[in-house]
Amino acid sequence: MRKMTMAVGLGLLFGSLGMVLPVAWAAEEEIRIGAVWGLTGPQAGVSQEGRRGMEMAQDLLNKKGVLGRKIRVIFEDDKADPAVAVSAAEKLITQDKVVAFVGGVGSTICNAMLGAFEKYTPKPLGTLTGCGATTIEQRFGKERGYFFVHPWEYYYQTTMRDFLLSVTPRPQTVFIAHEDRLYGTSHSKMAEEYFKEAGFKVVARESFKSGAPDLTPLLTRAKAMNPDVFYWIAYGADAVLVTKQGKELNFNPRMYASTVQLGTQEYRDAVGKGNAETFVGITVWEPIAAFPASKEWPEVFPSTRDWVRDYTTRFKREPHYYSIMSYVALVATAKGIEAAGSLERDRVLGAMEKINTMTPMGPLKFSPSKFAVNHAFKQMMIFQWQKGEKVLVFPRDVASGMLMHPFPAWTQR
Amino acid sequence: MSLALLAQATANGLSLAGLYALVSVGLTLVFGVMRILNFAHGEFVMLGAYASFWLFTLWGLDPLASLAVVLVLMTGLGALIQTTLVKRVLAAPHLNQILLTFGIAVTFQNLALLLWTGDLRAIKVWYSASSLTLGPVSLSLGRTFGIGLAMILTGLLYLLLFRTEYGRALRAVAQDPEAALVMGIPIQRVYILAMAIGAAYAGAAGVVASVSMFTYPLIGFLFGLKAFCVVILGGLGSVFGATVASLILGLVESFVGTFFAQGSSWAEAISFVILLLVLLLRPKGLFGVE
Amino acid sequence: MPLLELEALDVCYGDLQVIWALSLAVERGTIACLLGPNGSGKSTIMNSITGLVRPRAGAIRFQGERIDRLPTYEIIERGIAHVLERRRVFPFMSVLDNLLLGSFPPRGKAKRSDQLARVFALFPVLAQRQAQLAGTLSGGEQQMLAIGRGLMARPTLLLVDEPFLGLAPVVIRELLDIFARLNREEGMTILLVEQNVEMALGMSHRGFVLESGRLVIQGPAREVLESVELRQVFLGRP
Amino acid sequence: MRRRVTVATTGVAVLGLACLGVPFLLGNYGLHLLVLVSMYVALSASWNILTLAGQLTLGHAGFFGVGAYTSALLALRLGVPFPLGMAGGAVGAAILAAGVGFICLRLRGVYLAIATLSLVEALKIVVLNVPDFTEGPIGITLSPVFRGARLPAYFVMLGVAILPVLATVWIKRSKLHVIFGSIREDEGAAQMLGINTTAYKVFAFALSAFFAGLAGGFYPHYITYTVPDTAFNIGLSIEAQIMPILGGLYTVAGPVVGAVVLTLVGEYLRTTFGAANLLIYGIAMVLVILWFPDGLVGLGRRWWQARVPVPVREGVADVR
Repeated sequence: MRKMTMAVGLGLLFGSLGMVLPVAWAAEEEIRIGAVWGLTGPQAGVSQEGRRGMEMAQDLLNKKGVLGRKIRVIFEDDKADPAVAVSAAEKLITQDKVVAFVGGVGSTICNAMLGAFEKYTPKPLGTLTGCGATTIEQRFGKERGYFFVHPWEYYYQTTMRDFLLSVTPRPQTVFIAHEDRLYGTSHSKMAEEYFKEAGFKVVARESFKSGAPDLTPLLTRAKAMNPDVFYWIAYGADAVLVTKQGKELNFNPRMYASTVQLGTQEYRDAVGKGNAETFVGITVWEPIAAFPASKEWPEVFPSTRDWVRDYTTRFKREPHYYSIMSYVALVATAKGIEAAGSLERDRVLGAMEKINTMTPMGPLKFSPSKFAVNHAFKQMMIFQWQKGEKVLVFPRDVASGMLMHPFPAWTQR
Repeated sequence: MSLALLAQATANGLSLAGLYALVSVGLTLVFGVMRILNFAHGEFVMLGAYASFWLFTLWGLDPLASLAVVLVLMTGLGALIQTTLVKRVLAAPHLNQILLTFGIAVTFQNLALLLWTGDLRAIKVWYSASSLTLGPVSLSLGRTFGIGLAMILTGLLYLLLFRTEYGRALRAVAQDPEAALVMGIPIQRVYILAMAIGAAYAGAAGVVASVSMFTYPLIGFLFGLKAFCVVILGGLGSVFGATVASLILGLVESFVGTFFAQGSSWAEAISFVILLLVLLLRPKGLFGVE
Repeated sequence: MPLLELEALDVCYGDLQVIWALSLAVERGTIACLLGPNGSGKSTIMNSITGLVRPRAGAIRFQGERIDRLPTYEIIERGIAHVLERRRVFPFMSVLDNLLLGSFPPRGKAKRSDQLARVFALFPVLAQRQAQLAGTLSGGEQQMLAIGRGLMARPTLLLVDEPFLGLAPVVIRELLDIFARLNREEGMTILLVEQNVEMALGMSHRGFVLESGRLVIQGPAREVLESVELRQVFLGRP
Repeated sequence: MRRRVTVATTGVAVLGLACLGVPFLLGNYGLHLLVLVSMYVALSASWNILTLAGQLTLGHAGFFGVGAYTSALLALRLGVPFPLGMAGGAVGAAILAAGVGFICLRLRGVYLAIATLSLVEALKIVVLNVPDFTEGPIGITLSPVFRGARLPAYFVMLGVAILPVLATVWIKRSKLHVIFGSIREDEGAAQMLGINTTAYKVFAFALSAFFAGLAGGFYPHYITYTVPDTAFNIGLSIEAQIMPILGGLYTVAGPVVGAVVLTLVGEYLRTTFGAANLLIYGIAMVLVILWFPDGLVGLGRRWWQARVPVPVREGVADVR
């Protein structure tokens, strides 16, 4: 026992020393970018999508190099655990000496990580894809060094509200269902508020356990209330279940509506082509909203069509919205560095604030949002599944087709 | 509440119960025979679901047909895990056993993640999102397939336990392993049999999941925790208890979710409360004996 | 050649040695008993014969063949039945299921119905209670079931661990009679562990006395019973 | 004897020096890891206390979470400073645990383990579903303690970590050692000896949860944010159990060694193997249980001492 105590002491000592010794022999050659993603655990799927986008951007940028150097993205796993995300962030700052943080998924993670950034002066630069919660915008938005490329909650919900207002005949009642964690709860609260203001009757706002194997009780309940719109805010697994079980229960609201997870390849493959017919979802980007190549940097920001083709050839799968968000985020950061002509933080962020270009995701320009200084990609769209393909139906100026309404009953097709 | 709604909620509850039963019957058998709480049991569900998915995607094998293949594969996997790993901690304290099986679970989860990505997978066959309409009640075919499978497999397990030589041996080992040893029962083989059945039944639940819902690398945890509740509520080691507990939890969750506002988010907590209350009155669960 | 032969057996639980260099032999067709105070290692010897405990050193031979490295089920298959201490019937199984389990080994299974008839003849009460759960039987009936279950495998050697513990005198007499009959009618070899020295030696041909894991006396039952050393073991040394 | 005392003194001195001195040499990353190490020491050492009394539980994430939420809510609603919040969290967790201990009195072994495991899930669902009180899934944001400076935060967490270790030493030296041991070995017999097992079990629950709640009480102030998923994270329950087993169950040093080794090894794997890190972790866990069933302290003992009685059960798989 006593000897053990000593062993513990020695272990601690050497263990701690081991941490001090490998302090950064930061190679001057590369420009290091930190990327904290949930590569294992519940966010692994989305994280892999985001990682693909960043890898593609890295390779493309390195063909020419940035300031004559190579970009090296250091990926760290946060296991979807905030404490681990803080570890990863601290390591990237102190050991790897990264120039900026790019990417990421999950508002909880984002909150913890940006919280850890607070004590540094200057705060690390970040081009962040994983923060969508308005609480984060309120807390960290005023910091100029944080560039947010994920739409805030209210962009989603105002878009959905405006869309519902444009539908004829206008739906009267909405049943809102949401997964019971931050994402679903925060969005659905906001949705309820906006919908009520706009004169819709929200018959219920009910939560369910994220990823639960069974949503039939909730759907049975919703069916009994017979709403015009069944609107749910949840993740991909839940979207699959709503579709399958809604069909099985022959639940026929006039409209099935959800958010961005309804538009993924994963979702379409899981439910099958015909089953999502006329379902509508909100999206920040769709390949069909084709944008031209950038005038300034066509080699890294080609037209949407070309980018999607390159991505699909390389990874043998359709791009996810997280793939393009993280792609654009990394390229924008690199272009900021290039325009600044140095790695100095304030110059880089100044240069990034000046970016005004076209990207495969749409026009990129950082501008203030409700609380944040630098935010990009504010416009959201509504898509609808028609004959197994996504058609943009709202707003009118980007629409690629007409809305099919109302939803034809399950038994009538 | 209308009668139609009541009927629908009952149907929903029953189909959920079928899934719970499929998962937990094997778990309780393994515990009954070896006194091992297998934390990797949920991962058998996950692997079964992936097996069914890949057999369908690569070779177009319908889940109804691939079920047989999955059962065989999972039986083999169960036997392999038993002989190479679990066998070696049988005499160790419960804690070590929990950790070993937990380590196996983490390994399988992450192996699946690396091999098959984190994408959601599901099988689309004609019966996967369709239903039978009986008056006001819609019966999902995929989930009815689950109930049917649960009934058939549980029935088969009963036949095995009460009508065969090895079934009798299984029961004997569960009641008194030392006495079973001196009956000349090759106890290690009985252990392998139990683990193989446990894995195969979980794999069958996975097939149902791949058809009626979906699978992804972490889906095992979802089922694992609920299966623990079911087997503890029913009484560890009692196949009958697990069946009854599945029914109770399936129906309760369905009724709470259907008839109460915010019911779907509370349903699970209510399951846990039921579990704690039952344990308070009967520390060995409803049908547990020791 | 003796039927069962233990040679220089050492048995340990972890680092705690409980049997020291023990050798003994049981001749075919005899009844032998293992005696000794509590904790002297009697049950440990029985358990090491059927492989429930593995000896650290030494050898166990049955019909001339070494069995100490065989798994238990193979030892049983060679013709040894072991009736454990405290009966250990399967409480939630019927009497019949308990008996059928006794004939799990192939040698028993082959003649299952004959054996069943034989056991029911020896213990008529078991025949009456076939369908009853074993856990609901009385102590004496459970002991009969445990012995009957052992007999179902048609053993050559029957090991019985403290069969009379806590039983009424009437039942004990009945069991004594059964053991004698088995030995006489079937030539069955029996090794039993018992606390009651006089009773055990009275029914046995040969006696072995253990003290603290060592064999201290062995010989024909009557001689052991009359030996001075026996008193020393049980009443303490002068 | 004298030599042993010298060795012990040296050991404690080195340990103390390491804990107090080394952090000054570390950057934020190293300090953050040490904070996490200390947090896990607190969890694993406090879990070990319950195990000393023979209670196999998986509810530590629940006690941690109650500590975290009590402390965070005190700060949010009443502006209570964090040291008081931590105390409140610890007391809250202890009260809850005493209740749990009382309710689960008759449960044994894996029944208790699963009951406490489902308690964690139940607590999480409750916190998620009473948003008016707990902020629900939105979570609670707090301003960082010490303006985010890691060094003072580390010393607070170190203090939190030392307490359950000291408590273990105290238990081992007092008559509690014998009492807990007898409950662990045979509760019925302990009762027959006139030991009020109820009281002692409830006490063990409360004491153990107190420390877990203390660690939980500091955590949201440190990370500056808490949501139900991170406060009531079943992973914490599992870690709190793995660490003492890896280190050496029932010992003083075991939980400490386990927490230090596992946290650092986990971090090493995470930074080295990327997406495969948990796969390697899982495989390592299996191998450790197979190869070092008595943990690192047991392994060390075997090395250092020639002969140690280690009970080996052979033949029959004794399973109860």
